[in-house]
Amino acid sequence: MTTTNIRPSKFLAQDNVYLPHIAVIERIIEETPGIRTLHFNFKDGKLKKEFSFESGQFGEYSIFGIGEAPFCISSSPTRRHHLEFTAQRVGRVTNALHRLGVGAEIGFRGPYGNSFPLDFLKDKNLVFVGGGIGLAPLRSLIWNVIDNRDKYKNIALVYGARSPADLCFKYDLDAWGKDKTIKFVTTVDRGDASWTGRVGVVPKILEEVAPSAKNAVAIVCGPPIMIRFTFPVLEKLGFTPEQMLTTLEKRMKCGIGKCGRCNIGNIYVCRDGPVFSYEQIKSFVSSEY
Amino acid sequence: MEQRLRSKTRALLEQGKVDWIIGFEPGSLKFTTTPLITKDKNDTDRLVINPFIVNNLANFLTQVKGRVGIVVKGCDSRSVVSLIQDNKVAREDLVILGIPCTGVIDLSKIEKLVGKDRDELNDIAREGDKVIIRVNGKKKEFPTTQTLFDNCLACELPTPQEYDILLGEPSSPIANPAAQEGIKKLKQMTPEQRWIFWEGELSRCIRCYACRNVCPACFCQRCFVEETEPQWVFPAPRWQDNLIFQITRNIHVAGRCTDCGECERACPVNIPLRSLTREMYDIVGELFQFKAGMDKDAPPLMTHYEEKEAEDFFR
Amino acid sequence: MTSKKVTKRDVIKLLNQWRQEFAVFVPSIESGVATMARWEGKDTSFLDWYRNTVIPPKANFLPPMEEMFRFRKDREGYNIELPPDGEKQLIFGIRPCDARALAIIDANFRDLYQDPYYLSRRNSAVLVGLGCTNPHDSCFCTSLGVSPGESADVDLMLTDIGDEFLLEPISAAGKELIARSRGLKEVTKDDETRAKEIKETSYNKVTRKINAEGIGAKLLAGFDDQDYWEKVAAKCISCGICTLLCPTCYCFDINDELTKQQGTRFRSWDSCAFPIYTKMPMENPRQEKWRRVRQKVCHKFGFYPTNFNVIACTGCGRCIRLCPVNWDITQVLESVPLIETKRGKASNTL
Amino acid sequence: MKQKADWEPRLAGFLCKWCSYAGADLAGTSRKKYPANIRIIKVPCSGRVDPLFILKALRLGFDGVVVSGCHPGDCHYQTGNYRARRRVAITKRFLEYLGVEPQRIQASWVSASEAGKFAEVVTEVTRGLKEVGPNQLFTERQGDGAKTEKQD
Repeated sequence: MTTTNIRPSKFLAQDNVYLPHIAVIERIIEETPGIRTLHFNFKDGKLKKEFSFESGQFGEYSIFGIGEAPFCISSSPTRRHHLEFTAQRVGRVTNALHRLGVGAEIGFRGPYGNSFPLDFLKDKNLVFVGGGIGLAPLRSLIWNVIDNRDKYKNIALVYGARSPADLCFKYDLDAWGKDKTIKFVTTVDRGDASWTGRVGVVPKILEEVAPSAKNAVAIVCGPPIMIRFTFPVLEKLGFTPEQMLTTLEKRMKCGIGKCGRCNIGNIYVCRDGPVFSYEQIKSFVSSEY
Repeated sequence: MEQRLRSKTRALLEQGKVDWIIGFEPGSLKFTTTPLITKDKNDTDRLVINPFIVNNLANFLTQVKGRVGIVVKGCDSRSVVSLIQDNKVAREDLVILGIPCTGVIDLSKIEKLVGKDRDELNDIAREGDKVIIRVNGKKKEFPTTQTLFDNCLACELPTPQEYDILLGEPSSPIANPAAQEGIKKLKQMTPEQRWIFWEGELSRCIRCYACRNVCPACFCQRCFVEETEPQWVFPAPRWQDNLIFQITRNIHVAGRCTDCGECERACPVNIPLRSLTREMYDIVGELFQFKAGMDKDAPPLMTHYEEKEAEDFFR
Repeated sequence: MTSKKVTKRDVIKLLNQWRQEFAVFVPSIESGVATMARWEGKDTSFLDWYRNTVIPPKANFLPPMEEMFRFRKDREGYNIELPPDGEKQLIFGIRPCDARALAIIDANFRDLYQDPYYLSRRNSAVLVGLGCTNPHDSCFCTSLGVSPGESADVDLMLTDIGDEFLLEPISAAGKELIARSRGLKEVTKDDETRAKEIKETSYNKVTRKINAEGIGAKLLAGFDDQDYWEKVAAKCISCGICTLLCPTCYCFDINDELTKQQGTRFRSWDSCAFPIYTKMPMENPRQEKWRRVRQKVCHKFGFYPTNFNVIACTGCGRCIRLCPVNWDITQVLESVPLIETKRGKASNTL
Repeated sequence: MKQKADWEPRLAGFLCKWCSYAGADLAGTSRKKYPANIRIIKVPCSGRVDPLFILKALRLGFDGVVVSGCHPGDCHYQTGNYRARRRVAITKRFLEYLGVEPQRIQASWVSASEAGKFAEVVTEVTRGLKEVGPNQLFTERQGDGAKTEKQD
């Protein structure tokens, strides 16, 4: 695959790459008890109009006084009414994010990183494999693809979570479930009384669904353990490492390849990623991802 | 003594009595030694005992798995005992090779006395209660009271308290009152002067955490400075937070600190950390008649209490 | 323009001239710690003891802790306020190794995005180098292409030729500085010969060596040799001395602090030796010590050269001198196992 | 240290919920008079009080800290207050050595019925704090270094 070129963000505040733009939370959707999606828009009218990004890119979000954390932009660039990101409550910044209300101001720097290679995906069959909150970056691409449906061939989506209550973006799942042009499967590790879908971990269900590798690209995102078990399944189904894409998650601070911590070999996940093919990942100097 | 150490440790590895030997080998710079942590019996030929064995090797006990033969000085042996008290290591997994310690040479003191850096000196040798320095063909003599680490001069128990093999005759303390000068001076200041003193000292701190990481008593898997919810200490090096880090570190190692002085020696920016640790050592001794690492069967200081003690702190 | 010279006695006059224009920093000992500190116009006694500083001059450009910006909340929302522009610094007496180190980390701070804080200080600063005549026994600069007596990375280079310093302009800024400095004397042929000799002598005084040739490829070949890295890492205590005080280590952390109605975002030195450096909520790719030690060594001698074509080490020897357990990078580099793995053969670029 | 005449010290009180907290409550309901500037933090036992709580309170700018629990022998969890005693003792002694005025840290045993004693402790600590003045331990003196204000 060819990743999109690395190029710096065009949207710098006061020519200082570390300064965030002020953005306002417009809506909050509680996805699960620990995960919420925040809709936001820039305060500055000009930026609001001009801002652009691509699916797979991320931003550094500031909760002033608490800190900054990176999250991918989980909305699609084809739907620019507002921007969205989704955060799980796991640490200092995300705890603070979960205390925010509508109207609160946050900071945003970005967009950073590379993006899903749309040219490479064009005219291909796309297999999306997501787990839990890992659907967030995929979702940006999925809506992007749906909004340009004629550019792509068949679309399959396998999405799973631990339990029905842990499924994110239920409103999207409903919409995709109704879309006749998408082969759509949801699964949970453990069902409950009302659950009528599949039960089983994502890699297992993927194996059962068995999408064809012919002219296909699989885009995988989820918890590391899911990703680790999904690649072998895809290989078994005939996908080559070039045909598998994922986005990596690392601890980040600067988001622009300077502070050092997301370094693996000679790449920096924030600058050279976060989207990589399995082929690229296998060529990394270390397995520390 | 060195030969005996080498043959003993070799035998321990050969007979399978231990999996690891932790000792000292010559360092890569003049007048230094470096920890040797090995499973290889041939490495034991490199083991040394000399007046430059600075490190408290008990620090490495928690990171190796299996049975360990460890070389200790008096203070180090007490750190080992303290780790046993805290259930960090088991006595039966250890073969303690005790060195009756006669004190370790403080190179910074030598540098000040001679007015030259350590790498410009030709030789430093210990002869009885003197340290002989050779520099540019000249010979200079200084008493040990001027050349050993302060904690060695203040040491009450230079002979290891707990050992399986003692490599020599028990040694006696030097007990030089000059070693406590720093603390004494501080105590003569007003509270405000003292606080300003520590503000000044701690404003040099760069938060390298060498003091913590070199300390056998600091064995937490996750240090409170790394906590973010709540964030006790701001993670950047500012004196206020540096000071809170040091205060808390001292409270956490109270009853575990054996005054080995490693924190002060490791500090790259010369913060007189021993003036903190030693005071806590004395406070614990005075209030609870507790000395760290004396009795492997005694409960750790902070898990224990007496019904009547420290009563004037509560009203 | 040719070189000039100044008597040691007159250095104080020279510094005083420069002080009109710059914030002058000179080697100073503060509570026993040698650092580049603001010169208060008093004396030049540092010339007697100075070998190198404990705190590297990178601290003048990337301070241990610095304010990135402040934010204040009012009725309209958050306002962001940048700190005022810094002063123009003149670093007097920087050693060739430390000057090279700045040139090396410039690459990181210029790459893709300009780092405004570091670069604004860097761009406005003047470096006045001072050749080493008495390198430490832990120095190994000559193995990394640094000469203790010479530097192309400063604006002006000084050589101690006895009672005088030879001043050699290196950059345009250095030439201008010489041109507008008063009290400088002309240089004789003898002075120049003497300076050359002194440079050679100090070069030969550096006896510690590493073989930097192909070190990246060697490291990559041995990268997966866990036994080797565990052995190398065994005595490391994972403190931050060798990284924080390394002139070419630039990693930083960013943190916010909140006070009543306003707050500040700070950045501060960070180190890959700390487990928390890479710790994520669920997992940590470098929880184990040997991985962190490997990262440090390989980043300096492997990854950084791949990205920026230069080894991120100048052989200043601080990491060896200051290490509490005498963990010696030169010994480690010499002991990298000579194994030819598939990887090592496949790639010579690293 | 200079201080305004009408300055009132701010106190952080870590009170055991089984005794001192109830004691403070009783002091309130029975209208015992004591200075109003104490911010009470209910803890499950005085043994819960980490020395970091005391330090954090001082760092945040509280002028003094009160730790209060059940009388010896009365701990709901048998030994919590004895453990607290060791901790408070070394913390207080160590902080005094560093230059923190002894008046800033006070520990007490106050049972649920001792409303009067609670009021006395707070009154006394407040009086002591008025003698030593506001807590400026962590404020910048010369304005060098990164400026910080008291956090809140």
